[in-house]
Amino acid sequence: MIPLAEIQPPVIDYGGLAPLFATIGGSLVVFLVGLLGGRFVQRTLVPLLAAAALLAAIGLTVANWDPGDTKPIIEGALAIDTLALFLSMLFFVAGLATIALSLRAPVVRETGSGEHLGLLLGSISGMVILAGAENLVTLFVGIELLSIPLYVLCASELGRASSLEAGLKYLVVGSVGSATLLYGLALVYGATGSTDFAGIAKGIGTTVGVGDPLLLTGVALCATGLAFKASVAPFHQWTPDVYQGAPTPITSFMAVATKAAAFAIILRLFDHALADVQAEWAPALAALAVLTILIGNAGAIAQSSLKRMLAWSGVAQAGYLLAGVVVGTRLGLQATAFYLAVYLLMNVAAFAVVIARERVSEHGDDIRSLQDLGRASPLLAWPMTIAMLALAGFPATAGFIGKFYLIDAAVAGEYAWLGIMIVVGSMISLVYYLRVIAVMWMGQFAIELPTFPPRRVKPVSGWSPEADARAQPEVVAVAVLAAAATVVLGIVPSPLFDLARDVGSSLSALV
Amino acid sequence: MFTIHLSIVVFLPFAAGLIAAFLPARVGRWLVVAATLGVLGYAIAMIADFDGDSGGLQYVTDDAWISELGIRYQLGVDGLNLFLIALTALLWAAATLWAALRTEDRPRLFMFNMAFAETAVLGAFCAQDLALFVVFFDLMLVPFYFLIGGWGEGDRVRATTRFTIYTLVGSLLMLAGAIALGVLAGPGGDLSFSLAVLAERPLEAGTQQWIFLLFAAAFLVKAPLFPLHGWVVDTYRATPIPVLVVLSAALSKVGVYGFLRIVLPILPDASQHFQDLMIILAVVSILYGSVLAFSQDEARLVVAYSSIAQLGFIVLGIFSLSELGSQGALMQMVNHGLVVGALFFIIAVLTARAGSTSLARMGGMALRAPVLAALFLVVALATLAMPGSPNFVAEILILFGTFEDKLVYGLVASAGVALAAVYMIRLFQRSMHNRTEPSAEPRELGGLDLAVIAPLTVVIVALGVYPQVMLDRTDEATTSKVEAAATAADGSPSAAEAPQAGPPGGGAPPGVQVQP
Amino acid sequence: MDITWFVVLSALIFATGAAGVLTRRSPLVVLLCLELMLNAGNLALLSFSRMLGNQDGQIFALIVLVVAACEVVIGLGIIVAMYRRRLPIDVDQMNELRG
Amino acid sequence: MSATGYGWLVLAFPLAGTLALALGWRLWPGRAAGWIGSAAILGSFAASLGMLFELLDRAEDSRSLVGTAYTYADTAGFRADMSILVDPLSVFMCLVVSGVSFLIHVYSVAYMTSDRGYVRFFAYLNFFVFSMLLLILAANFVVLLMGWAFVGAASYLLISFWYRRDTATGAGIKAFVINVIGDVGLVVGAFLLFDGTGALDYAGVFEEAGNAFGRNDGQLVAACVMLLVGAFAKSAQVPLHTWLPDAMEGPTPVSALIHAATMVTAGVYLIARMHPLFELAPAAADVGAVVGTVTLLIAATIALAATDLKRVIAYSTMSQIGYMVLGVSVAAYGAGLFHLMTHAFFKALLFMGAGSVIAAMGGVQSLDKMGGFRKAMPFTFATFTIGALALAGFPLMSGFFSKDEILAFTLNRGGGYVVLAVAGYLASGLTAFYAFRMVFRVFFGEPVPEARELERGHLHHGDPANPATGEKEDTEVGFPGPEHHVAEQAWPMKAAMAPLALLAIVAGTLGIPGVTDTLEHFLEPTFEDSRFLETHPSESSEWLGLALGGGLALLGIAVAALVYLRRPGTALQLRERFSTVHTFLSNKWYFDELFDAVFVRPMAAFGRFGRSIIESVFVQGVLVGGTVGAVRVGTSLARAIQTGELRAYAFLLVSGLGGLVLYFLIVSV
Repeated sequence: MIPLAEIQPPVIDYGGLAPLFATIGGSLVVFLVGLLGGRFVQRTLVPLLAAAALLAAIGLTVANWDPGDTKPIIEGALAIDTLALFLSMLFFVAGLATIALSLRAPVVRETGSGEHLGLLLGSISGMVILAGAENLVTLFVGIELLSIPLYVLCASELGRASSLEAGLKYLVVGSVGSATLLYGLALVYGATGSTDFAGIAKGIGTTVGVGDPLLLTGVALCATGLAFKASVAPFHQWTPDVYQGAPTPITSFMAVATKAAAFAIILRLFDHALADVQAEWAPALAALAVLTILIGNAGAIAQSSLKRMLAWSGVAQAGYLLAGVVVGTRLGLQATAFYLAVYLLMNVAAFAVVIARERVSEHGDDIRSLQDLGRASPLLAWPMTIAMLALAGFPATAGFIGKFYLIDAAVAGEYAWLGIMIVVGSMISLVYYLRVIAVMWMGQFAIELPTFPPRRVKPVSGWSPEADARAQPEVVAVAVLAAAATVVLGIVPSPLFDLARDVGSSLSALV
Repeated sequence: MFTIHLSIVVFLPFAAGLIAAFLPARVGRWLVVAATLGVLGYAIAMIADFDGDSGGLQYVTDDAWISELGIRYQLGVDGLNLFLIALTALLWAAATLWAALRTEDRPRLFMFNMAFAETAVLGAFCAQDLALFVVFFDLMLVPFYFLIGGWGEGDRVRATTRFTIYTLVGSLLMLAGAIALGVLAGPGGDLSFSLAVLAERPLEAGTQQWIFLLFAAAFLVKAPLFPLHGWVVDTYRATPIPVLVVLSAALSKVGVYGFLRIVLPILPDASQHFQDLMIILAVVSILYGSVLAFSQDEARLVVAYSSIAQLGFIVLGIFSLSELGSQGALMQMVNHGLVVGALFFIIAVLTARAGSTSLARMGGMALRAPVLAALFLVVALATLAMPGSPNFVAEILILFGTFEDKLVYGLVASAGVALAAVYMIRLFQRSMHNRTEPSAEPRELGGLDLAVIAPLTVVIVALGVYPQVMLDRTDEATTSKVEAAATAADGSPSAAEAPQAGPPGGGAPPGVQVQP
Repeated sequence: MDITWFVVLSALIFATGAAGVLTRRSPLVVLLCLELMLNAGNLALLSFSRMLGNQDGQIFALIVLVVAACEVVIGLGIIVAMYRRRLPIDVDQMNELRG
Repeated sequence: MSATGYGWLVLAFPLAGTLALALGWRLWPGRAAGWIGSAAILGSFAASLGMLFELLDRAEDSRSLVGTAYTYADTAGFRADMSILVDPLSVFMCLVVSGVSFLIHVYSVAYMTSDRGYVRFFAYLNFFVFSMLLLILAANFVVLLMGWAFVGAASYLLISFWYRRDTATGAGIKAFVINVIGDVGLVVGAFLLFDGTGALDYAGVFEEAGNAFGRNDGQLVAACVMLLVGAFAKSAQVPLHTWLPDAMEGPTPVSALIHAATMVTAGVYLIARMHPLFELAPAAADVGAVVGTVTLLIAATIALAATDLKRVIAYSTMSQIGYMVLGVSVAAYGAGLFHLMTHAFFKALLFMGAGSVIAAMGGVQSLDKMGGFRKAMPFTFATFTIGALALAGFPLMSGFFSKDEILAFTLNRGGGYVVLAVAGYLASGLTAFYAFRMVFRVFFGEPVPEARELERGHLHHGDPANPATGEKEDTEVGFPGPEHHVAEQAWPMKAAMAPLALLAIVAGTLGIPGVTDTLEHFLEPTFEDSRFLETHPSESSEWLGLALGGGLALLGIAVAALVYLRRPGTALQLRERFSTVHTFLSNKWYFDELFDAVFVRPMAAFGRFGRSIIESVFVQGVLVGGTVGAVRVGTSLARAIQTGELRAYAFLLVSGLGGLVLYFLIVSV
């Protein structure tokens, strides 16, 4: 037994934690202010406060940016290194975009701005913790803190059955995933005797053999739990349903931020804590990557709901990202980080356009809502076009560079065939990405959706007559900005590369 | 000394297209035409100024683009791409002019896409960095996707989707191949995609082979060669004429150009290894394309299948792995571009008069349109490689190159020459001769159409009279490209020695050489 | 200290929970089973903590308890909302979203 | 001016004529275009004379000159200049070609008046002459091929000149394609030579051939045979001859110029030009000799049965070219070329006469419908008969000397060549027969209504129809326009026919055995390296041959007179008696059917097969459909498991988990 007197208060680096405080604090403030009624508070003040919190967090993150230096705060439970900061930045940007996209969303009228944005900020806090987690406990806390608000947000459009269904599905399947993860963490802890990533890494090979069944079973369970969060097949099935059912701004947030957070912790856990058993887990993850790429792309082809299509495409993209993890190299880490950033931009642009359209179109989020958009509203059509081209990996968009980087990492990490799988996946994906473009620009034509007969899609978030494209400038702005960034980074990617290189320095164990 | 010339050439159309997109359509379309003419002027000046005795690159631009990935913004001109650039410039000038006179539906977007496409194609021709080449190679599909899908005829969306997916499948495979090439060739993470550097970093024969297949997939689809031509029929039917002109004339050349520029020098052992396979594909394409061209009723498809045959000849020349063959192939690329461009314009004119693309509905046009008939005749004779046409010089070089080592294949291929006579003369006869169809309305060529078609014809005739103007300038470059593959022994990693051999005449290796 | 049987027990509980999730149609029972799964994890954590002689596992288990409570609350909340909207409280009938 | 300078001028005149006519096609009124075209050819003829005199001024051993304008193509060891070779052979050919062409141009000035394609006609015709002269003057294979293909194209254009007749355009295509096959043969032959000698110019090839190839070397023989393929295609030798009879769809002056006097003799010229190679590869030369003989026999037999006036002359052309090919193949160069010249004269003359008759018939060409034109068309009758006499080898006419010299040479070679010579003599009897069959059937017998109408001074204008199918046409479609012209009424036609008639009689004087050898002597510098230069048949044997030939000619004429004049019903009886033979002959030995079955139909069938099976089943089906199908199956699977049911999701999750755990446990062992 350890005598009580010997317990030292943990060393806490408040400077490093500042971004987290900003979001948690912001979350609380927003909750409280949101209790006040009034149009001004709901429509202006609360969003402004939330945005301010995120902006502050961004500022603090930038201030903390110090490549090569890993600040172990709270006794090493959290690492504020470049990986964590970089991904936090992505969460904050995604959060800002979501705030803009939620401004006129029906869900806000239903739940109130305070709850909506408060939960959003809470989820972001969880992501920040997750991205920096260097300990099994913080890992779990982070994951739950990010998930639980999202369960609520998904179900928050109480007036719509599919939203509730999505929420409950997400909750149940998510909890199974969490429980699995927890059990895996317990096994890893039991095998290595440590909850610390550093301790686990040290324990492997010393206290426990590389081929220890307990350890590897734990790894398998952890992989399952995290793969679930990252929507890796065969744990992807919640994704299309939840994405479709959730309010669209939340879908967009989940698509980009949750995925980034999940990959953050996958990178940390596998490429840091479990780096020594890479030879064991890499083939399994590679197989999952292939499966994910194939299933994701196959599923996306026959979708007429844009949100569902993007969900499936998100599954496929998770497969690409996994390739960066599999190789277990610094290059892989950099490529993954790079692609996550790019992925955020592409998806935000796409979702922004979907949101703008579903609010005014009788077709809701069905692909037909985009018909002839090129003529009617080029300001929306161009961002969507760019987003689709980028997702498909066309050059002069950041999507191309991102894929290039990933394939580069795969080939250099002696997984050349995985690089080719990425390419094969991209080929299949052309079918559905190009269809979207065709619908927007090529006038009337019959949309062939090969399998299931098209299902009548109800307008997801209701649509108000006053909300046409011109009446929602913030949505258009988000779309245009994200698309522009996609193109600019496709031509001048160096800034993002610099960041990615800094991120690469965070996990020192990698070569 | 680095120059900015090529950057101007490449990006001038795009810039003009972008500006034109924000100008009134009336002004904008002529701005784009002016830009394409400007590029043409530049290209002609380059031909005049070109130093034919040097095998090296001229007008080089070389900057780091994405240094993290070792991608350089490297442009250059040598004998290999000089005339292809000129061809591109000429055809785009003709096609945009043609389009400027006609397009009524969303003209600004159309012109923007045309300009964008020219930039991409020129970029692919100029690129001296593999990754940059891939970028432009993929990029060029975007404007074509819009052009075919937005302004096409018939089942245009299906056609454009098929076209884009087909070609992108190829180019994505090439992307993987290119990255693998850069990564595997680079010692210790020293990533470089510069063609000159890659040529000096030979890979093992086994690695070369699978990378070769990836590249071949891209280039053969683009060409297209049998049996990868599944996109051709739909696309050629649906594509609007000015787009079809540049599509079949310039775009299809990028692929075969890639063989000469990239595959032969960088993957010499694999080129040697797959020589027979490629030659067989080429020969089959020649025969198959010819026979199908012969049995088509639709004018566009006759030319489509004839293109397959012609591209078969080009690939045959390249994979004869002889200097003569490659030289002929290069020349044939330009010639085919010229004739096929002119042919499609003529077919457009014919279609307008017959009210149908079916040959059965044309006929007797020569009666009221002698000028059209004369131009068509010249073009048709050039297409079937009549001696005295530039195509003849090219085909005789290709055949001579093939005969040297692969006499039997060469003999089979020469049957294609005779078949070409059958389908081209048939096309000419069915449209211009015989009784006039009651539904057709024969009418002479308009002055503006003449202004588009006649210059192409003049260039064809001029090249036929004096082909040496091209051969002079392309000789050195082609020779140096074929050399490594020609000397590589099958299956052995002799590529290690090949680059050291150097071109004949004691020139430097085919690296970046800057002309003052 | 031999903790093998504790771990085996936790594994059994985990499996029971999983089986419950797979077989039961009432969302309430499903939530209960989820609790079982989480608590199986807790049991494992505690056992290992005991075996290893450090407190990390116990702290972890405490935090898990909180988290589990939160999840159930959310779950119940959603079920209530569904009940209010007179939606069927049966996971098998929640399949509007599919394909 | 130097000889090569004149040589360039020879080419420049018709080229300028072509351009002037083609570019100024709207400007030329009335017959101006015809006269411009004729003037251009006259200029060419004058320049040819210039060449001749320049050459005669030079010593005999320096009469071979090469003039180079510029480098045409030079890359990687392949070098071809734009150059011309002026030597006695090319000068001789230029003179014949430009001379005869000029006369035919003059004839056409009148004959084609009122055709709506008048200017076009002369542009084509000038282009043809340019091409033919280019072919003759070429100093290397590339320029040769150019001329070779250009004449083919010109021939195509002129055959399909009345392009609204589908029979004409079909014939054009046939001619063109067979010509291209010949071109390909030439290309392959040129490569085989290039491969051995490293040169493409004649001088280089001939110089190196001796070193590069042994006698009867396989590659050389192959090369020569490929050259022969080119020659046969152009000169309508069996089996590449089927285009020539069909080519009669062209206007009659075209038949006279291209398909009798000039282009079809290009093959003969080629063999003569390549004689150093053929002497090195006697096996190939023998192929030429045999094919020539076979052709002359086959063509002569078909001519017996043909009823279309122009086709009879066409088959006779084939047959006569067979003699020439035989001649130059057995190294009787002087004799072969001599016959080439005389044939050009009398055959052009025959066609002109035939044109005149056809005009009188209002476009009808069938012998069955003609008769009795003797009185109506005295001039035509006279000239046509002179032509027929020369063709038949009537003693002392030009054809008499030239044809028999070939046969005497062949006989002199001894051995198997005797068989060839015998066949030649046999055919010369047939020649005389069919030549006079024409004369008798056209000009003798009961005058047909058209002849009677003409006798009354009025030219018959029937309903215009396609002579091949009888299909009705309007006046603008085919036979020269609404007006028709016969020699009796149009002085340019007379002016063209009279000199030719004269030449057909007297041209033989250039090579009377033992008396004159002007032509042979002139050509000697070209053939001085020939091994056979000194091996002349003895004078006595030549005279014996002449006697035999003359006798056979007389016999043939006599039989024809017997059959068609004395007992007009005999022909019909013979036809019924030997109906199998007649059917066989009138179906032209079934060559067309053979080609149809061997090439055309299989290709068309393959085209249909390709379009319907390969394209739709393999390219679109297996390759595209297969991929699409696989993706579709994948899609269906991915969506099928996406049931929307929570428990199914959980199940998959747990199964996936199980799989992963299993994998890791396996790894851990």
